[in-house]
Amino acid sequence: MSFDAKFHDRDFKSVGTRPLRPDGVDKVTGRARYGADYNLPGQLVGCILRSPHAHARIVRIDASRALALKGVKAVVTAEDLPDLTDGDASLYAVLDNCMAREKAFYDGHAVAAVAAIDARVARAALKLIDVEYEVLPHVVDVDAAAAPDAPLLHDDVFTGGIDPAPETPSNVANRSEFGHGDVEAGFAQADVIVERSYKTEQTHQGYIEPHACVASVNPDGTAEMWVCTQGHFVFRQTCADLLGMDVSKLRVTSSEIGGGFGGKTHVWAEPVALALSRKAGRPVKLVMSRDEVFRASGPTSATSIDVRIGARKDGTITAAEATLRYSCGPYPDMWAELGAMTSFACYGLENVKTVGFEVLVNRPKTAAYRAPSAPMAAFAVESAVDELAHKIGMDPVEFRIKNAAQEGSRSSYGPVYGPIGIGPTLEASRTHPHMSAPLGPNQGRGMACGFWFNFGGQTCCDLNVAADGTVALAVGTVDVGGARASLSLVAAEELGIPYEDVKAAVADTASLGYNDMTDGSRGTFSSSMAAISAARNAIAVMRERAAIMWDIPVEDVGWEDGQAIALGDKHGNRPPLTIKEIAAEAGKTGGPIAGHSELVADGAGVSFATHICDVEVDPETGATRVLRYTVIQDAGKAVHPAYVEGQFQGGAAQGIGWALNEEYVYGDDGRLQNPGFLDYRIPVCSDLPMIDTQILEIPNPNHPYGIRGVGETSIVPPLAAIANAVSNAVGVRMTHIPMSPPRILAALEGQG
Amino acid sequence: MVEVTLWGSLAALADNQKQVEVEARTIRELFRNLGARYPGLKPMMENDVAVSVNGVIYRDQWSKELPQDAEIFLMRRLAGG
Amino acid sequence: MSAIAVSTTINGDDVEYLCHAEEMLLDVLRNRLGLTGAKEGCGTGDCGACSVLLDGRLVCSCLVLGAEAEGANIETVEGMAVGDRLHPLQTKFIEHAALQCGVCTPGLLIAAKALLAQNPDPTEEEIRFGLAGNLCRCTGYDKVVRAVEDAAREMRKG
Amino acid sequence: MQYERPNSMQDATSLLADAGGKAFVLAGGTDLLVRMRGDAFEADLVVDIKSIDGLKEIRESAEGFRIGAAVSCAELGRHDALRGAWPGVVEAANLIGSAQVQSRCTMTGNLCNASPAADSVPALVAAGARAVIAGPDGTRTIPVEEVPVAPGKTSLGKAEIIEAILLDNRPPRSGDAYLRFIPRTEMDIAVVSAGVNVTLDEEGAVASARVALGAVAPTVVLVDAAAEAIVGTRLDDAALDRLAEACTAACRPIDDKRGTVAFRQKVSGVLARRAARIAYERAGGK
Repeated sequence: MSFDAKFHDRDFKSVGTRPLRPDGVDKVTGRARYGADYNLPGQLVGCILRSPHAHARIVRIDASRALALKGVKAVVTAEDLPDLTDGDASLYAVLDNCMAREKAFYDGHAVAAVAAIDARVARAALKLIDVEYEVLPHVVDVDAAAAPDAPLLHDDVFTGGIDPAPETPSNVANRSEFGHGDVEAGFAQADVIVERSYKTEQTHQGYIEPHACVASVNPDGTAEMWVCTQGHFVFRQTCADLLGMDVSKLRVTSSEIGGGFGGKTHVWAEPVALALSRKAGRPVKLVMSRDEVFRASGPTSATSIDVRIGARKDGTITAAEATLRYSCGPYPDMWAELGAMTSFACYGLENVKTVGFEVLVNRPKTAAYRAPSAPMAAFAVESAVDELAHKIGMDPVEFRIKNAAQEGSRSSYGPVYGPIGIGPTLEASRTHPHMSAPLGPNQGRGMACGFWFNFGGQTCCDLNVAADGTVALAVGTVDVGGARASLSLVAAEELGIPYEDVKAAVADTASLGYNDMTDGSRGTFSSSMAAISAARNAIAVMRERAAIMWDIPVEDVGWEDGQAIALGDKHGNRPPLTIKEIAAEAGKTGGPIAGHSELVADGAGVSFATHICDVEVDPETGATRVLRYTVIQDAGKAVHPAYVEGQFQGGAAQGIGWALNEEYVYGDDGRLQNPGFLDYRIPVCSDLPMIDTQILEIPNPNHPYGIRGVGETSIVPPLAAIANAVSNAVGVRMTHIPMSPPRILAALEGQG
Repeated sequence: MVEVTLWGSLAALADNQKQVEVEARTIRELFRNLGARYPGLKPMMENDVAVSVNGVIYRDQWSKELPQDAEIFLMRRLAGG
Repeated sequence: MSAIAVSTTINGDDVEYLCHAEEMLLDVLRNRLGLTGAKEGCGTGDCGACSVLLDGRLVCSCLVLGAEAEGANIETVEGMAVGDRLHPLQTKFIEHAALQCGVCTPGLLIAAKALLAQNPDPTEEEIRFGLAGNLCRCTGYDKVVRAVEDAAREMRKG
Repeated sequence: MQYERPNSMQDATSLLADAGGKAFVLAGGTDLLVRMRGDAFEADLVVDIKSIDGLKEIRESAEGFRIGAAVSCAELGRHDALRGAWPGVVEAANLIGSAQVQSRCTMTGNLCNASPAADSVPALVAAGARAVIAGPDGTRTIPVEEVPVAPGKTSLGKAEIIEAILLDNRPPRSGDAYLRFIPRTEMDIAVVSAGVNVTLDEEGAVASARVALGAVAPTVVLVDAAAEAIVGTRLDDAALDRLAEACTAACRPIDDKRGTVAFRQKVSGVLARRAARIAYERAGGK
């Protein structure tokens, strides 16, 4: 059945309210089950042996001593995960990252794994696996790795995107370029030009729940896996591909997920757990330690970015240019390309050019982190924009409003924009009381804008009407932050029944068609579209059933407020048939009532935010305290405003941590110095103020309710907003993130 | 006939052509005909690209019809967090 | 290596268990007793997800030996509700949307309970410092603090 | 690994004396149990001292306070008389870790962990605290600054256990204070820290002072020159400048994941100056 996804304005009854979430009681009573909270009979414990070297050739692995230890049931190495990737380079990178083959590429790279009867035996066995390494020179810094004399990670990687193709290998895997117009001509028209270089350090998503799974492979080739993931269907596909399994014989159930932020869109230990289970013939539970999470999973790119922006005295930007170098870890990827696309997306520019370079380093494989690549680019660009506004003597908000992209503007990454929210968020910031609040000594205010694409993707859901007229909604996108409440609201809205009569749950991979992951801010956007479609299909069924019950043509049956109504005059004054009445008769009118839907939710629509931030800097120590913080963002339509606010606040908090304290610190030996929450400093409760939010609702034309994704954009502006606030507080322009106290103090002394 | 901009790093896979004209009424036809002309793009188009049609980004909807005057970009498929 | 026999009270019930000398109370609760409400987020006392009350004192159960709990009175998140009546903190966390992923929630609830037992009328700053040992990566703490303020208000009314 | 929970100090020291392999004393466990998780760590015996008579008590006498080795830092904070007499020591002890850690951690453990960044140690050194050490041959008492000798190393013998920390009663017009620098507001290890203890004369000038710095050298540093810089003064700006300079000069820090040499040098002086002002005001100085 074709589905009309176009936005139609309407008065909402359920959408926009703030009911209690369906999984709330489970989560406050400790009953909700996360990745590590599941067990199978006869299960073994899996542990992974990791390289202590940043770069080393694996000469030999001898597991005989480990296998001789009582209680050890299996040891796996790369030999047990043969290369079935058939030339698919990105899948091969996943495989090699899960279990190093010829070389260990970073401190923490998996080289072997063991399954044993308990954790004590498993850990003891790891110490008995003998690995002979040939240690190689390493490089962890993005600029050092891009230099011509850097130690090479691969001798078969040649910089792509360059004409003519280079003949010597390089750690620079690829070059990409975006833009339009003529930037040099644009700079020639500029009265003032700001040109600076910026650096950002590598950060981690920092989800509180470490990766965990229980894998159980049977001798007949069927298998089950329980796992914390942002996308169990994607994990199923990847694991089946890597292990040579039939996709539908691997049933994956997503547990409750203790945070992901992009870090649980990638497989790490899951294929290893399956390989261990296959070899041992028993279920295997594999839970990462926090140390492993930091050393071997998820970080974002470290970056080095050059920005040049020119403007006329009247405040018109005439040209903008950025060169972005992003670390990818050991395998080619497209993180700089994403950064290059997002850099200037907030602005309508005549002349713009961005160039991205993907740089390979001896660090963990870069993973998506909430609006991946955008925060670093925004830090560089929004810092330069702020400086430029000051130089031409214009208020930074007015300067941005003057140059903001609008409907019809050509975006810096190519396409022409439809209706977008950057202008309205800026206008809202101009009049927000935060903007005019007084500031004390050593205090400063900063603001910045941010952009993220958002996307949709393949989505499938089932809506089942029970005999009492209540509704079970089975969705395939993992609920990372309250989506079950939002999707129940949407189904209730479309059906015209109370929210309390709908219960949404996340179905496993055997129970529903394929769903893309919960990433790209797509969870609520896509699954709400699927839920609306499924509800419409269920309504069609219920109209047919009402027609049977009334014995009138189905064309004469309408649907209003959760009940079937007889249309026109010819059927007398029949009282409506409620969903409960229709459901009660279902067995006699054709069987169970359900609505199904499978669709590709495209047209997610881009997202913009503007943040305002006040800080106080201690000029004697360089300590920065965030005093006040405001997030203004377009949500299209906020389905459950409390959880939309939660996304805004959570993204801002992660951005604040990134801006001030979070960073991977590597020693000269290429080993990670701070793989724990003590020295990888995510914000604690006392670090933050209340985070004010203002939700704007500019309907997305490509969604029936106007919904846009809201999950990611809020992490984009904070780095720059805080840097601009620090600059306004103490007069130093910070170009290196995080702005840790030693860096701020050094900058203050340096100007001094 | 539609005009397609090959964006970012994709032009390098198509003899460094940034703008190409392709006979195509849908995204599927676009991919088929582009792949025939530039085999280097073929593996990319399996999973790793998205198409922007008049500013709306399509990742999977290959049956999407392409208006003949549409502004079309072929770009790398985006990752999200 | 022989296991150690330990007698404790957990959530009001007498409980006996065997554990190894180096086994942490968190592992005993989760792996031996099926009380998986307390979570391991770090194993080093830096995240608070494993918080429990040990003789009324707030502790990280990842930094207590199972053997140390001999004779102790332990309270976990599973014991916060009385029958089908949720603790006011539990109710307010749901009402204020003070959880997103919810994995830090059991620890935060226990820590907040300990805080309010000592200080029934805390300021925002006292709440923030009182909960500083409990990392939350989803919420930015805003709604958590509001939920605790609201629960404290309700508990003071009695 | 063997776990023992003796009831007497004699049993405890005997257990340690008889131990064949690696033996450790457990009080709060907030350092030991973290280390125990590490792959390289191995222990054969852990002696839990929390059941030993008197070790969980704070005793007040005419001479001063005797703080049992197993008294948690949270309990120190609840002891009004101790907090009144030695506010700097108590606030230093209360800065260690979260509420969860406070319930368990002890000042004695903080001292024996021998980290140069231990929060309570600079305050204890400034306060002139002493440690009572029990061993197979009886007890001995030494100044706390003689306990740590290098990062992770103490001067204690194999079967020795610190059973208490002693803090003297205060002369009139005395005050102490401790400040540390951390990047966050909680949950961090000190990047640099300063403890200051002063007694004023009847005119309100500093009669005697002790200044100790943390995290700027392999062990906590007692900076005599800094104390001399303020003795005889009312903490005028010039005296405070000399104090800060003396502290900066006394630092022998390193660059590490928590901070830089330059940062530690500069901020040690800043903190010492601020702590001195607080101690001075607490002593009644104006």
